[in-house]
Amino acid sequence: MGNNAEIIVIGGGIIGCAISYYLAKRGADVICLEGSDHFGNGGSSRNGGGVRQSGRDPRELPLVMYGIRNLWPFLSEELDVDCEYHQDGNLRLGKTKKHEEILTGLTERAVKAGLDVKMIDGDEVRRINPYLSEEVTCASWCPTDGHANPLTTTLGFYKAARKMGVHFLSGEKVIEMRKVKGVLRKVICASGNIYEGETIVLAAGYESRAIAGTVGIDIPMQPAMLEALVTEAEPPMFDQMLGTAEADFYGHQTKHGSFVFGGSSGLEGFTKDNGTPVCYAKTAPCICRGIMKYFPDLAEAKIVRTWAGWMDRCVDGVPVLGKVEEVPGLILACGFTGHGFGIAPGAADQLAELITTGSTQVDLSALRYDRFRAKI
Amino acid sequence: MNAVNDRSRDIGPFIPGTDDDILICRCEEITKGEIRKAVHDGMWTMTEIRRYLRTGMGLCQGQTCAKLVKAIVAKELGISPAELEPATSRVPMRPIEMRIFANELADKKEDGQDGK
Amino acid sequence: MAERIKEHPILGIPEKGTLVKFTFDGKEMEGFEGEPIAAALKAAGVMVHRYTKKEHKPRGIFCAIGRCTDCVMIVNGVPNVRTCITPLKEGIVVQTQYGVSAEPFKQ
Amino acid sequence: MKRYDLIIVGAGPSGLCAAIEAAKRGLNTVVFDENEKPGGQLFKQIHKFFGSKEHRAKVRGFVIGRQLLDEADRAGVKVVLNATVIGLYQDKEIVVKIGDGIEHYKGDAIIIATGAAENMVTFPGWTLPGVIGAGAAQTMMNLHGVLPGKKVLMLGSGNVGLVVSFQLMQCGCEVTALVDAAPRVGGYGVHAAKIARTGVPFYLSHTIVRAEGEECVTGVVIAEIDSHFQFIPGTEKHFDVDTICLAVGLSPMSQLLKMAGCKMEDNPKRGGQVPVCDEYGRTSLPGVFVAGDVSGIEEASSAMIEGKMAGIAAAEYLGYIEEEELKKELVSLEDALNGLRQGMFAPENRGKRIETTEEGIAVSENLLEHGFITEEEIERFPGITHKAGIHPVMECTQNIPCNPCQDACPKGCISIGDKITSLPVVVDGSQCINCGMCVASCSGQAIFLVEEDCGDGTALVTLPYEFLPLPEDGTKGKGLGRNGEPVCDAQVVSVKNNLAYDKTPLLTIKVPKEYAMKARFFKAL
Repeated sequence: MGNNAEIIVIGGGIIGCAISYYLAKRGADVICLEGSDHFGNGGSSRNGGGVRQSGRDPRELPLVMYGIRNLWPFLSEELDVDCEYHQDGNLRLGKTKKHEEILTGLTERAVKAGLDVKMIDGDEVRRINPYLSEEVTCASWCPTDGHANPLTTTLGFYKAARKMGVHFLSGEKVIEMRKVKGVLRKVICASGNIYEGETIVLAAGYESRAIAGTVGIDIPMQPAMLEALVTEAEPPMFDQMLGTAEADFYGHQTKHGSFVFGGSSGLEGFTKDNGTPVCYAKTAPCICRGIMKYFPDLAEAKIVRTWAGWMDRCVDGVPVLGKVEEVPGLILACGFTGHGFGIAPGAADQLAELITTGSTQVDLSALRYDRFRAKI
Repeated sequence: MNAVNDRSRDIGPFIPGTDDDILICRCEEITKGEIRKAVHDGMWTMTEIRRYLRTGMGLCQGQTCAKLVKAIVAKELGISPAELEPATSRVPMRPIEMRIFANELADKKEDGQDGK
Repeated sequence: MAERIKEHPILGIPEKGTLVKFTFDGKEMEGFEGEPIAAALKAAGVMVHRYTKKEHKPRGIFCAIGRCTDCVMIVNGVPNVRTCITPLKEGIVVQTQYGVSAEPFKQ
Repeated sequence: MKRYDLIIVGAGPSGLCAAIEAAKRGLNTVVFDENEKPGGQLFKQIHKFFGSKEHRAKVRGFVIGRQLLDEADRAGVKVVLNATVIGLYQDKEIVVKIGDGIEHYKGDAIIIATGAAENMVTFPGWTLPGVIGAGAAQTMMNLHGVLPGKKVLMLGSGNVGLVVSFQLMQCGCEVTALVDAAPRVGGYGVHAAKIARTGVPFYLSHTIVRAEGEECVTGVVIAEIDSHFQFIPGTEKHFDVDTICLAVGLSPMSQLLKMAGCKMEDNPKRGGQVPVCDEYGRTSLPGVFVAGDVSGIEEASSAMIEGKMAGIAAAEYLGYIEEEELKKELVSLEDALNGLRQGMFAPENRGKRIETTEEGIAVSENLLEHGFITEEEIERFPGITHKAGIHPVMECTQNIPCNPCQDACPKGCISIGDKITSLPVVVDGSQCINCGMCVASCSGQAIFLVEEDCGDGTALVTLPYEFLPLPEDGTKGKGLGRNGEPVCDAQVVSVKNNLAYDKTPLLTIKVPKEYAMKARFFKAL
């Protein structure tokens, strides 16, 4: 196989794999390059698995709603992989007056954008999920939210796209993009290999910043470490996706029976990266304390694994998607800011449509690269 | 570094084996056949196999099956097991109750006995 | 099946602590305080510690040092307890584990 | 955060030795171990160790364990048990589960001495209760005093498989067969020979077809395999057993190092995934050292030396000793380590087929293929001599690093020489006084005292007998050949069990004189 294709996708996470899939489905010829040794290796395999609309910025809400309506319910069948998608609602929990204010604000904005979400009180929360502690006083409740398995979903996109002829290469770390006669064309890897395409999709998480920099594009984003943990399998308890007003933890019970929870220590963004996937020693205990305040019954559940991943935190908290006027041929798909999993199928599908037809069903204009402005 | 990066390389078709129903991952009850099929679905690294099938993600965290899985994947890819990097090890080394993990002793009170 | 070693040519007569009572699936049994639950069960001839979640297959002691987690059972109501490294205490309630529960599988 | 000069993970032979050396040099040292008892696998090792005096040869493993604990105590090492190190984080931080909580500790230096985990093989039925690891068998019988089973099939003829088979018989189990897929015995020939002569059949080039049973093991089928590891039809053999014991090698338990980002390599010679480290255990993470099986599978004897090296290297890293002293100390330890890494079983010879001994004698093929030396083969080895009167017969036919026999004889009858792996020879003109010290001191139980002709048509054979019940004087029975087959009538004429024999009782049996060089075990009627 050659090094040329119509489209080169940089990044083999869920965004890159899903874009490759939806492009191949539309008949395009695609090469997908992954810098690490494994597909689905970034945030794609290190998140809480939320497929939710509630709690999101109104600018990205249409895209995720599009995905939940049109793509997620059929994904397992389409990819021939059990994505373990559950649409059993999302409780975003609050315990204090401040939490209630945050949740109410989010809810009002989402309702305006057309989402079916409402505020409920503590008793109603416990009617939906009887395992929650008395400390919980309120929640936002979105019945059409849910969760899925990020690992099988990401690798499912990879598997299905590979089957459709997408040429996947791992261990191809992109160090530079280069224009030819004013149009973006070449992708240069650390290995010395050069790939060429008419369209280049940049979906490399926070590493996209450095790669985009080689054609003079700077996306205001930073890496931040997110951590998650998983328990042993427990008897089935509940099916909702859970979160909290201040994101001290989020997660769900999987089909396997284990609970996957993500969370934070409050020190994110300032933890140290020594080039290894080492967790921060204070985070998992903090997540555990957070969970136990909401779910006292889980105190005896054993943690079997913890892990960390880097998210691409964009300055305004929503991704950067679509064409860049200054660099013809470049499509950006990064800056998902730690909530890129649930939105991935919708975003990937619409970007594939943009690349192959020039237009999209969902308006992506609020997520364009040229939105960044100084404050005064 | 992977021995095989080009995921379009031809590794031949999946041929069912007589021992495909032998359990390999005892915790998650994953068979040899499932592992071999996953390789043909494109899962070519130990990490991908683990994420795709849950091998080595059970209670024992791969203590028992890691080497077995590696040998099967390597054989299917036609490479030496030494060329496959094991999946990353993760904290905790042994399962630990949430209540215990949450309980950071030193933060409460120094007993004056340990350390300097 | 198995039993205790009464006298060993090198180690002599095993030093054991106090004999205590416990229950296994409701049956009263005896073992020595502080020895692993798995050792007491083995000495009493119990081979099956649990049945697996997916295939419902029996499992018992495999590594005996707390690594393989095959010997897990429900101890005092808590599932997934590694019986090979959990000390026996007077009065504990040990149950066969079915999947992650103490309820036998429905046929 | 709590901090120590040196944190050691694992209180096995290497961890304890590292701790002792470091503490002696002034380092504030702590050892964490997840187990209830320290000593790692040492307390399950009830056989006498090989090597020379500096390696604590002819001392039983569990006794070495006690000695190390005493030394650690005297050196001021703090050993914390039931303390599971659950993670190694950045900046040499470890998190330990102790009781109902976790503790964070920082070490200015860290030594990882977590040892090894057992490898496994698969076959239909391998998940049935009754299929156990060899380590599990040792744990049950030697630590907890519980029989692992009654009738046991052992898979694996490496030293672990051989040693554990012997231990199973010692505690009263029947070892039905010893099976290995390899065409030759992997462990020391002396270990094989002491099992074979009790009557355990060896099936080399065989492996398990399936374990039988619904709820637990009730039987096993083995079959012969060809050079491509394929079963040969028609060679199936069935055994009624209740236990199948797997002893198919060990892998370094190096996960803590990997999770901390230490540079790793897959090295089949070291047993799998190991940290990249220098000969003193320094890894790619400054201040993080390794020692023992975690950096490459070897014997406990070498683990102890590696532990010492890492402990001293850590002392130098933290400025408690000068580089000069480090170099000086390491020279003698390297010599001790090299002593153990010699001979036919040296790491460099792994996987090689060796046809002659260092002395140029053809090795016993039968020993490798069936576990015992034939009568024809035995005569060519230098430990076998014939003369009037009592004399030692040393059926030691492989170059292994071990020499206690030459020190054991008060009369200087036995010589190995300067090279620790040389085969023992009987010194010309020396006079045996029938004290039995050589028989009891041989870790391989390969020395016999023989009086080939008592003048009345009988001969006397003195053999080591570490089993119960110990026959009494006058007990009649059969003399068994090296293959475990009864060869002649025999009667016990003396049973000696001196303190100096360290629990290796000596039986002297009277046999017809034609069987002086044939009878090597005794079975009461």
